[in-house]
Amino acid sequence: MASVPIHYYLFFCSVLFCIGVLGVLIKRNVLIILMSIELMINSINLLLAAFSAYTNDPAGQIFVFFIMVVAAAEVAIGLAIVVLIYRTTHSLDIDVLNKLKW
Amino acid sequence: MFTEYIFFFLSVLALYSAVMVLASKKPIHSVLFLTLTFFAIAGHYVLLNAQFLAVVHVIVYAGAIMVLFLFTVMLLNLNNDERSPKPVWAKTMVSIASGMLLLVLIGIFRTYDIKSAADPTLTQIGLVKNLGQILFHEFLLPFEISSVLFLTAMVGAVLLGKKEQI
Amino acid sequence: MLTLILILLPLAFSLILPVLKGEKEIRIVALTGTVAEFGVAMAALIQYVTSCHCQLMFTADWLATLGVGLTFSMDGISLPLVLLTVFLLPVIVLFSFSHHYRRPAAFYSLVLLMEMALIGVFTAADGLMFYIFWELTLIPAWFICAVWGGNDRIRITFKFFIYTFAGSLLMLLALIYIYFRTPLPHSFDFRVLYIAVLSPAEQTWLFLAFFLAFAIKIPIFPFHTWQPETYTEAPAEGSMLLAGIMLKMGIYGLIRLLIPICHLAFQQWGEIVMILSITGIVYASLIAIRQEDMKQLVAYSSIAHVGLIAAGVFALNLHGLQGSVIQMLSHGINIVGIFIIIDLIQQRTGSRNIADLGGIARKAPRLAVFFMIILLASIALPLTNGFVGEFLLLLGVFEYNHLYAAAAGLTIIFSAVYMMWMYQRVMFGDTTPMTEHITDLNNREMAALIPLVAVIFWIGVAPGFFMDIIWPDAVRVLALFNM
Amino acid sequence: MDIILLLIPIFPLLGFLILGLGLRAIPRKLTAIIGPGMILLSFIFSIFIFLNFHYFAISPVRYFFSWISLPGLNIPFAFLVDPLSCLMLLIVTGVGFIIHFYSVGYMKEDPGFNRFFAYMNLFVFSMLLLVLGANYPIMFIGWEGVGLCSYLLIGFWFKNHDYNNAAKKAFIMNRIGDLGFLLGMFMLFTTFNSLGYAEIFAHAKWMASGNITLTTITLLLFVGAVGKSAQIPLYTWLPDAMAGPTPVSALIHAATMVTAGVYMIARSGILYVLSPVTMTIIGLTGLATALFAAVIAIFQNDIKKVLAYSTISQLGYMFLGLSVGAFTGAMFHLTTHAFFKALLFLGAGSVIHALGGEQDIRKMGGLMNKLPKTWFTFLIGTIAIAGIPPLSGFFSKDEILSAVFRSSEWLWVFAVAGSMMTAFYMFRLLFLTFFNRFRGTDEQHNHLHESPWVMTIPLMLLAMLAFFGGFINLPEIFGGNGGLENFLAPVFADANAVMAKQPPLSHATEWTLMGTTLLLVLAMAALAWYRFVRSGRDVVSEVNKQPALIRIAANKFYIDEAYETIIQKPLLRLSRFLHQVVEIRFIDRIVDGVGLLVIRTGNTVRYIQSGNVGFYMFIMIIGIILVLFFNILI
Repeated sequence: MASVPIHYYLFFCSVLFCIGVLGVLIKRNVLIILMSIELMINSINLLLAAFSAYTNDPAGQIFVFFIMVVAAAEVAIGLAIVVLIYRTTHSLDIDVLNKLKW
Repeated sequence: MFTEYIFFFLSVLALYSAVMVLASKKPIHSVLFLTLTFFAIAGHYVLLNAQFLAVVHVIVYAGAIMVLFLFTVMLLNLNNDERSPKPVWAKTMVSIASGMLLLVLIGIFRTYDIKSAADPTLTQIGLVKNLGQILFHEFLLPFEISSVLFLTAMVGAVLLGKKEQI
Repeated sequence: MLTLILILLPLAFSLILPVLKGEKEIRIVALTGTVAEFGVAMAALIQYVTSCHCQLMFTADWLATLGVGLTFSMDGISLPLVLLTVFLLPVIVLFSFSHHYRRPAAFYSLVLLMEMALIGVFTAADGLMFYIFWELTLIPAWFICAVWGGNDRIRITFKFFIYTFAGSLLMLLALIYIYFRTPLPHSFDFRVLYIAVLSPAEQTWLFLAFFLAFAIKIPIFPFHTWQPETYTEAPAEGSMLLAGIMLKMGIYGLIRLLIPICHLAFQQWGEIVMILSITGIVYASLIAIRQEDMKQLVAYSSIAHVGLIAAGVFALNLHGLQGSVIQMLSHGINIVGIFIIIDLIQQRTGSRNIADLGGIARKAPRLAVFFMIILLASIALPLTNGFVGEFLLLLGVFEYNHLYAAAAGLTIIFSAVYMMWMYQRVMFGDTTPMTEHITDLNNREMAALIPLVAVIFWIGVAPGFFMDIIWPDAVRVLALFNM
Repeated sequence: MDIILLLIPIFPLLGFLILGLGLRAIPRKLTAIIGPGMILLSFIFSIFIFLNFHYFAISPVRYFFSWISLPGLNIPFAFLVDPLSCLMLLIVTGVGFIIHFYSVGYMKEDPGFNRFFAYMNLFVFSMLLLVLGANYPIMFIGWEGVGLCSYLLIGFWFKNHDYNNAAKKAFIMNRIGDLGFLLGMFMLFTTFNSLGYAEIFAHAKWMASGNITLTTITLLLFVGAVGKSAQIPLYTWLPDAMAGPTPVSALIHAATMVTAGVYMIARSGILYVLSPVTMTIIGLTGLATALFAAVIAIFQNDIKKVLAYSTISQLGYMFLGLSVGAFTGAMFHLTTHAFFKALLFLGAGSVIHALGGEQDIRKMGGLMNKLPKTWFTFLIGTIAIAGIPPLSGFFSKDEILSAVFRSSEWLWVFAVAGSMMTAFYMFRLLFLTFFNRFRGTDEQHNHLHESPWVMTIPLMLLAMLAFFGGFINLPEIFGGNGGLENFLAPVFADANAVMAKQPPLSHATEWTLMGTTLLLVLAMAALAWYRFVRSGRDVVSEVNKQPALIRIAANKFYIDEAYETIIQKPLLRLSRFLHQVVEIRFIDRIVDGVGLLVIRTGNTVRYIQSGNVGFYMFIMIIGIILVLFFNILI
């Protein structure tokens, strides 16, 4: 069973990553931004797994595993913060959050 | 050839649903499309013979994370669309920026060549047994520490979620 | 091993000090620390064999993969400076007993930390260690000046800190750059840095970076403006540490790094830095003539003196180099002496403004005698230490260029002008209300001054001891330059 | 023998240390013994060295220890014993001892008695180093050392600011000369790779005359001599230096220190004879100084100032003598000058002592009867300096004059003019001080007294020396065999060999010259007699009523004022300008400006930090793009 070239994975993941970036930049809804971040993380994960498989090195997949761990934690905290923000501002608009200076 | 077809199918599916995550007006749709993306990526894992990852991925992302998102959306009753989308010029600019990023990334990867390409479909490293061996030998300490991380995250989430100040 | 002890001993004492309570105890421990350090240095001196390269070497791995080692050694350039440090510190500590500083534990702890850092700078045989200790000196120096200084201390010391710090960052950049030009495996060891392959263009940039770093520290005209203000605002001990020892780090850096590494750049820039140094001599001397604040006057005179030392280094011949090391010793001793005297006068009369003073010689003859001797040494009278250094320095500059030597030699005249004028107005004439009840030196103050005076005459009459230590390594530095 | 040699300077140093360290503890009587005693010991040892001179004939240089030693630069602490240094040794210790002895009486009342002798001993020590050194740096030690002692002793009464200023002026002017000396020394080193006399002179001997390097060296060294020996343009410190106690003026500013320049040039004779340009400059400087100072001396009213200008003038003569190659003549004049000028100063001191500190000769007069011993010895001194045979001044001055004549008749004419002026002002001084009636206050008149024996015995000793001193080098025509000439001949052998030998003057010419000079000098003495004694005009008329030219001369040609306007004030103004404008407004402002720039930039740029998270992310992405993009490029 012939495999696809590694380049396919590279390009696919780049596109997915850029979609994530676009989402982060273009959306105002904090929730969607978090989702876009998940997209980016997933693209990276896939790439890691792909390289791991292509080079026959298990370390990459282990890392994917750890990244998932971190991502899960991040989402849990992130969503908690989103809920908190919504409670205080009654909005999920990121442009309302402009107190992050000084 | 067969693999390639599957690859393309999964990729197109993933990209389409990823775009739809952004394009959907309602957050609940976005969440559902995101789930679709995750499944597509899980398919990719299977394709790479990374069975363990595929399973974990489904459990963690499609299971846990997605549920979290859904709960949040429903809890906050966010079914209405964005009231004030970003102005057009901003959208154009960030689109161009993302496009440039894509170009740059592709520019970098274009010349990339892997040295000894093993056949990904035949490697056994992605099997639960092999990964488990490595995970509990070489990466035991990080593994244990990650549990602490989880605990911390849980405590943090609970603290943040509580209404009254402690 | 002794080198390591030299570095760790003051550190140990500086860590003990904060535990202690009671000013008297603290003072005794601090003095013991510096004296013990002096003893260790004497032991090192006995083990030292003249003209063998890199002695009393201590090596340990630190960041082995980066080629950074805990490497310390001494040679004929660094040993005199180490001796200067360990000699001046007990004097400074002993003298400081006449002040009652708040939080004495912190004060003496910082002083000892400073000693450790200074010795680290002078003994480091590794570029990164050199840099680390170089920056480490700045921290206690800044705290001493900023906590126990005069009224305007915050603004002034901030300027001092930022200015010298900016300079040293350039040095770090240069060091890292050279590091990447060393043969594989890269290393920060001086001996490896010396053989880095550098094109003339690279050397020019490195030269500028190094020169700026050292010129600010020394300071060479026109990078000197932090100095007079800092001296005036710093507490007496701070001024002594700064002027007596810390300035020498800059000169030491010139000899240790600039000359061996950037030798090609000297063709282009040597002349310019020489002219800058000599301009500084004349410029600072001229300004010193009109100063009314004794500390400020001495600060400008110090700029003139170190300008001459720098000129001697840039002359790049044996006499200039030899003279610069000797003069570093002499200048350190003399300026500490002068600062002690000025501070004693200030303690007694409450002023160091020349116009407020007068007639002290009649009231305090011993003070007058010590002041006179130190003053004569600093204006380079033969048979005092200042002469040996300035003679060699001017000879070195003369061999470089006759006219420059004539210009630099103006310091001989000007130093007499401003120093004598200061002495005359402060010590002679009629007493003023402020000097009416001035008391003479007590035994402790004499004990601080007598060693200084003894060394002034020792180096002046029989400089052979130091000369023999220095010259083999001065020759070695020149050999690196001509490589 | 080496030990004895070393002990000569050690004794005064010891004296200095004892008196200096035990400043107040030592009783006066002990000081009175230690101070002069140390010098006496030195003197005795010097005589011993002189008598055993042959001992040093073979190896005149004695090494003691290595002072500054480097590869290629070796400066040993070594002494040179040759006729020249022997002569100086005797003068310094001999005259030094006499003056020390005198000081015991003169300074008796002074609270700084011990300090005075400490400084004086230190001075003698430095002076001995100066004359004994076997290389230029050792000479330089002494050279600066005597300058320091001069500073300390001029400002001895340091409560008075004018005295301190005078001291500082002396030190600084000397330092200007010292810089010249130092640079000359460096040039010597770069040229000859050594600083020892023996090595340098051995090499210099073979160099071409008029060599530019030699000319520069000699000119630089001469700058040093100008400073030390108070020649134009660096002479103004010497009259001011009279602020010091009178024995100081006698020892330092007449007999020994100021002649160091002459000694140095005589020592380096071989270098000078090979540089005709320098010799011409020295000659012109010397002559100008001799005449200029003599003119000023005529119009001075302070007894010590007259003597000071006279010293400057006589030093000018010595330089004039050196410039025509009459090294022996110059040294001879140096010797006799040491005798009679020390005598005159001490005599003046005795007068001042008797008058309770009065120095203005317009307020003296008629002291002949009250101070007979002083008057008689002063008379001898005056005759000696005026150049009337058979006193010492005549012979030494004559030797210089005849040498000058051999070189150029015109120079001779000017030199004789100077000699005439010397006679005039010295006799003026003598007549105004000791003749006619007393012009001071009654109180002073009642207290007039001859000085005690401690002071008069030195006067008599010096008077004898001033009287008979000339006989050590009697010219041929008086049946002398040129004792000093022969004695010093080995030292100047090389120099004399190079000097183009003019044929010796015929006896007739010599007699004529001598006669002319003597006649003119006597005429001037008579003029002074007529003007200040016979005419009965007691008080010298007020300066203001005199013609302008005389008024200018009386005010020393306003040279001090000129220096102040031309050098001192602009220097101070420059200093202030550099500090106030260049330093604070320019350099420091640039430094602070860099800091301010950073602060301002920060103040401006911080508005970018709007707090808008979306914007931050956008910037971040742009950053990532750039990093990756440059990564491709590289």
